[in-house]
Amino acid sequence: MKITGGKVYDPANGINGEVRDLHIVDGKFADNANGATGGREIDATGMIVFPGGVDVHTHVAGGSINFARAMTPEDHRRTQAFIRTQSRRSGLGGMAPTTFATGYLYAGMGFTTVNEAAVPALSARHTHEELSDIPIVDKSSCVLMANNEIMLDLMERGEYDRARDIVAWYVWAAKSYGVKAVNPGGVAAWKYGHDAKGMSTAIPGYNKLTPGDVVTQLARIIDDLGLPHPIHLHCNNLGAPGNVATTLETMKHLEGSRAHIAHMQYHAYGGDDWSTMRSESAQLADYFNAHPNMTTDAGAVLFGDTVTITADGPWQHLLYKLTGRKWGNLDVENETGCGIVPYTYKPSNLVNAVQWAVGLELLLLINDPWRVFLSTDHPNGACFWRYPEIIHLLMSNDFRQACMKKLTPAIKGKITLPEITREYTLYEIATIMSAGPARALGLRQKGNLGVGCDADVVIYEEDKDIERMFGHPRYVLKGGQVVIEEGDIRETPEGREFITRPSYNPDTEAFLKPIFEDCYTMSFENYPVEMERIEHPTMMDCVDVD
Amino acid sequence: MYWGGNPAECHPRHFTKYTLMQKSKFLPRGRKDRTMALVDIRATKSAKAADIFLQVRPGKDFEMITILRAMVKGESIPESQIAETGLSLETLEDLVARMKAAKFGAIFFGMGLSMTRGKHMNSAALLTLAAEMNAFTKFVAMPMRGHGNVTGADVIMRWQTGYPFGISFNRGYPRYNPGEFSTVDVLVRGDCDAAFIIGADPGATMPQPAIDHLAAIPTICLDPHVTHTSKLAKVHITTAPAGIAAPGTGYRMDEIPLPLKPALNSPYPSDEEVVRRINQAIAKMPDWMPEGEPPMVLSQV
Amino acid sequence: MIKESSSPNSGSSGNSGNGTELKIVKNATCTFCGCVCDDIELHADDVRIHKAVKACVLGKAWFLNHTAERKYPDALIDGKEATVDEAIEAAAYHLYKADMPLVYGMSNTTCEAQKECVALADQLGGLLDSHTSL
Amino acid sequence: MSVIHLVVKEQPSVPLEAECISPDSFAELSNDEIRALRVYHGKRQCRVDDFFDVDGEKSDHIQIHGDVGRVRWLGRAMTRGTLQIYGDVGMHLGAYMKNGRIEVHGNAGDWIGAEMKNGFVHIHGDAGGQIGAAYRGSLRGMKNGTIIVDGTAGIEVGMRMRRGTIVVGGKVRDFAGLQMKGGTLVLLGGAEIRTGAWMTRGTIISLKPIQLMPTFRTSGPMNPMFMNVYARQLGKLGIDLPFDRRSGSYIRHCGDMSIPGKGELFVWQS
Repeated sequence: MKITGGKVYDPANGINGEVRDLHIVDGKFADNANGATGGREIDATGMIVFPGGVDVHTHVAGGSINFARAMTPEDHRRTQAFIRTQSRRSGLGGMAPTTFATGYLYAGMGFTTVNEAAVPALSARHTHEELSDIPIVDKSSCVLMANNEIMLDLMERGEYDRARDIVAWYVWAAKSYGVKAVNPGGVAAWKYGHDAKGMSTAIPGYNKLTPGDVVTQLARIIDDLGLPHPIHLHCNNLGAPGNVATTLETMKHLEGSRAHIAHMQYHAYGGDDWSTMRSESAQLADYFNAHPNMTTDAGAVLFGDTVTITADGPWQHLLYKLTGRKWGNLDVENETGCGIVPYTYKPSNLVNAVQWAVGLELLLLINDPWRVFLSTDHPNGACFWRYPEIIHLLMSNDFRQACMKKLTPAIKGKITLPEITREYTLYEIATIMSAGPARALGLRQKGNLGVGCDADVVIYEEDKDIERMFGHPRYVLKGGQVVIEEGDIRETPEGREFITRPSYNPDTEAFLKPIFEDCYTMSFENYPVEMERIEHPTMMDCVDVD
Repeated sequence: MYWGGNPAECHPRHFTKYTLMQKSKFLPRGRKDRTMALVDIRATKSAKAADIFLQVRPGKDFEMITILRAMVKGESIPESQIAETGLSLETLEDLVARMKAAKFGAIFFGMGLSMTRGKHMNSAALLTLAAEMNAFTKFVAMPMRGHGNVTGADVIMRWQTGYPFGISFNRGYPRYNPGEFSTVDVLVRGDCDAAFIIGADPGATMPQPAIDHLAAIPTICLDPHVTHTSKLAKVHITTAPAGIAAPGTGYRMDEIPLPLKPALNSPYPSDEEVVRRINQAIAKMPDWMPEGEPPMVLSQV
Repeated sequence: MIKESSSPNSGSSGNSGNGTELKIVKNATCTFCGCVCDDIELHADDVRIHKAVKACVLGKAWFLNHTAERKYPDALIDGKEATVDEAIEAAAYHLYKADMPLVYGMSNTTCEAQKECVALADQLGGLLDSHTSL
Repeated sequence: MSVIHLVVKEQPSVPLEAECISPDSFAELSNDEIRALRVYHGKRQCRVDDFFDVDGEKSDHIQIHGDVGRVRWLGRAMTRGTLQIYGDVGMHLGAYMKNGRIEVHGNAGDWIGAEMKNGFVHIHGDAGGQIGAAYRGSLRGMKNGTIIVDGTAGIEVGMRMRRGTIVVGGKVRDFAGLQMKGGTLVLLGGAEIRTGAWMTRGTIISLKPIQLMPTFRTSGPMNPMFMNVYARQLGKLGIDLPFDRRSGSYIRHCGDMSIPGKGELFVWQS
């Protein structure tokens, strides 16, 4: 198969808008010299060619998003319906799309790989069931560890090596790819209605272990284990005015380790309360720019209705009290928890206006597009299918300025966005939506149009209407198969799942079993997800981290 | 708190395995560190396990929960009104005080609540009470699901269709309206003109008009036994019992999936195999949806 | 279909006393009630389960009352014995022909079968409902 | 004024969804085009004339003759014209309607005028439940308009309604005015239990004694001024609402205290 004449944007190989032909053999890019002949030829003359999009942080499968689906029937009724055809199951889009629709919607805007960012090990089996029902895209997942009481107890006692083995065991038991940390210590404390906000204050229920200790040790564990993706960290104190101090302190705890800071937008606020809340993205971006050990994703907010879901239980209870709307809470034994609250972001609301600006500011003030990625923390900041709106905001200062006119007048002096004139180039967009997140995830075969990589390609018709262009690609290829063509879903192949197997001391199970039987309600033997439950598993090797 | 359920007889290991007896890191003395309240219309066997038993008058659950919601917020309710529920002001004040003093409260509610007059609103009331309790302390609530894998059906329908039950695909995509698309209503009104019944025996449990309609239309029944439904069905297929002679997955009431490990080899095929083969047989027939004319989406206006 | 677990701490064989090998399944899962306890130890021969260690009174009855005997006909059409193939063809025909078919139940079955049921309702353009809605 | 007549010629064997039978869609169509409009018989896509004889064209006045008790979504989201039905009618009649008039000389199903924004619906017979209500999960029921039912009605009448008026002549079942946020619900024939449960605002008037939720506070007899206004408005619709203190008075109850809400429930005592 051949794609000819397109203007290619392939940041992983430094190709910036050159006209090139792409050859595909057996689902991978091939060298022309290898005799890649035959098959279909797509004439992409005058069109723009990107590597397929990679979402580093999204919530598309698992107990929490499935709870959100149940909580929002009113949204399902007004949203896009995918009508069944002989080759395609029916589904519903919206704030919490059904699994089938999730695949259609991601592929429909050119995304071919997604990372489900928060999986409680106890419901990993459930999450994989859902992931296998998301067609087209390839998937990876991060298991939640920062509030696992077995691990916290070991850290409290200073048993680092044992804690490392436990983390490795959980990653493999959950058939996960990476490790997510959410509000370290805070979610455990929430089981008793408390939180953990200070990085150097002991976690409620512990004598000396602090959230800072958890962050430092967990990041180190993940590097020691050589997981392809570094610690995926949701910092403490999410969403609160003045939380930039916590975020900066957290980042200091990460020095010397690799780290991915999730949805930084929610962690970049100044002020003392909701009325004085302001953007501190400039301060945060300065620190971040100077510390190349970290990557981040924006967690950008767009105005409109959504449903927020996060393992950060205490934050969700606060949000429920603020909105007075629906609230769902899930506790997952001794591992983690989760809250679900439908929410509407409004430009007339000062807090929401600050959040909207901060997401964009971070994307514009962090100078290396290889370290900041496109995300809305779907569905928290906005639904993933609204990414084209963010791309538009990044590529057009005029559009941003026009949007800012709709913000509440109270926003004056609280954000930096009005002074920023930077506009993203197509090359930079290809970096933040594909090449960068693929690299951060350690998925070398993704976000890269080089020979041997997965032939995931999105082809756009050049269009002055940026949202239309990115929202309606002309072709999307997944593994060399045309899945979207002129707005139609052509094929719905099953995706793969990336997993990794860090090594751990062989006596770990013997050590863990009695503790497990003490604090879990299920059998130890039934807990690990069997390999057969994973759809098309693709094992990724661990790496050496200096 | 257990409400409208009788775990001692219907979920015998619920106390020992999940709620009362387990010793844990934060409650090392097990049962001694816990308080159990039971609300029901009569003193079942479960009442023996409870520290407090509150006998609510039949059909007054919704009123009692609503009173509790008010009392939790400090509203005073006249004693005469409370007496209507069969309980005294003193009893409810004690209950509210204990709920607020708890470190972690959990409410489990059964069909005595969710299937009596008020139905889904009774469940909604209790869930709201639990949510509102979080202004004071940690509180959660969970339905005590009855037979087998009903939770699995709920969870799967949610991720594949967006809705937990009561779904119509008549327009080629999922729509939801309990009361309109829920089975008892559909059968009593005589709305459907064929039925496929699996893992249930409505012929034994549903109201007579519903059973009469099932007998009047072609009904297909899959079950490990020849059931009441099988007897009125056009087609019955015997299948291997799930978890005993058929492998797979089952969901616990807290939505945790567990592997099913059969001990026997059945002479009959599994449900999974039979339904898949029916699906394959139907897939060979011409599609019911006219090509090029997808149904109109009936969305919210 | 049934595999003895190869892990050293689960699965062993005993003797039932009547000469047949007893199979032991550890950490088996009981789906009788919503508790879905997964710590049951089942002792079974080819036909029936003899012991369900740790199961409650309801669980024991559940496990011990099912057998691998051929107690019922494979299938019935209009009350007359039929083969599974014939019954599947008849089922497909009646469901396909209906204007508003209903798929209902799904309590006492596996998730794998439940997924097929959702696919069936989707393919039929019918109604789909579980015990929950009662 | 030309009128389009639809006469039932074939009873549907399963529910028929016919949202196209609405003044808005008929207004500009020829007779042939109306006959060809799509209706859904269960999952089958059929034509209007598979079930109805159609007489007339290009009008926003429709009369339906015959039993349409199995026909759903008639007059859905209509903004103009009239829909008169001589016979029983099925669920979702006038749901989401924005304007116009619907009159039913017979009984009606559930969800009549659900989430309607404005307009007028009159059922001369009995009606089902969830009249003027919010659909599942939705926070808002009817926003404005008037629904009158001469006979009885089912459960959750006016659930989460925001504004507008619902009048029911006969007795209503449980949960009338559930989670009501505004508007007026007039119960001429009283109600079963849990009337006004969880209401935050709005007014419920009952002319018959009703069983109150324990979380309502009674503040004694009164004949508020606005009752005269209501009585005059409803009088124009042929409904007799008493307000003269010589013939009796209203007992005012407030609630629901469990929210705590500021709804008002007036019960007439002669």
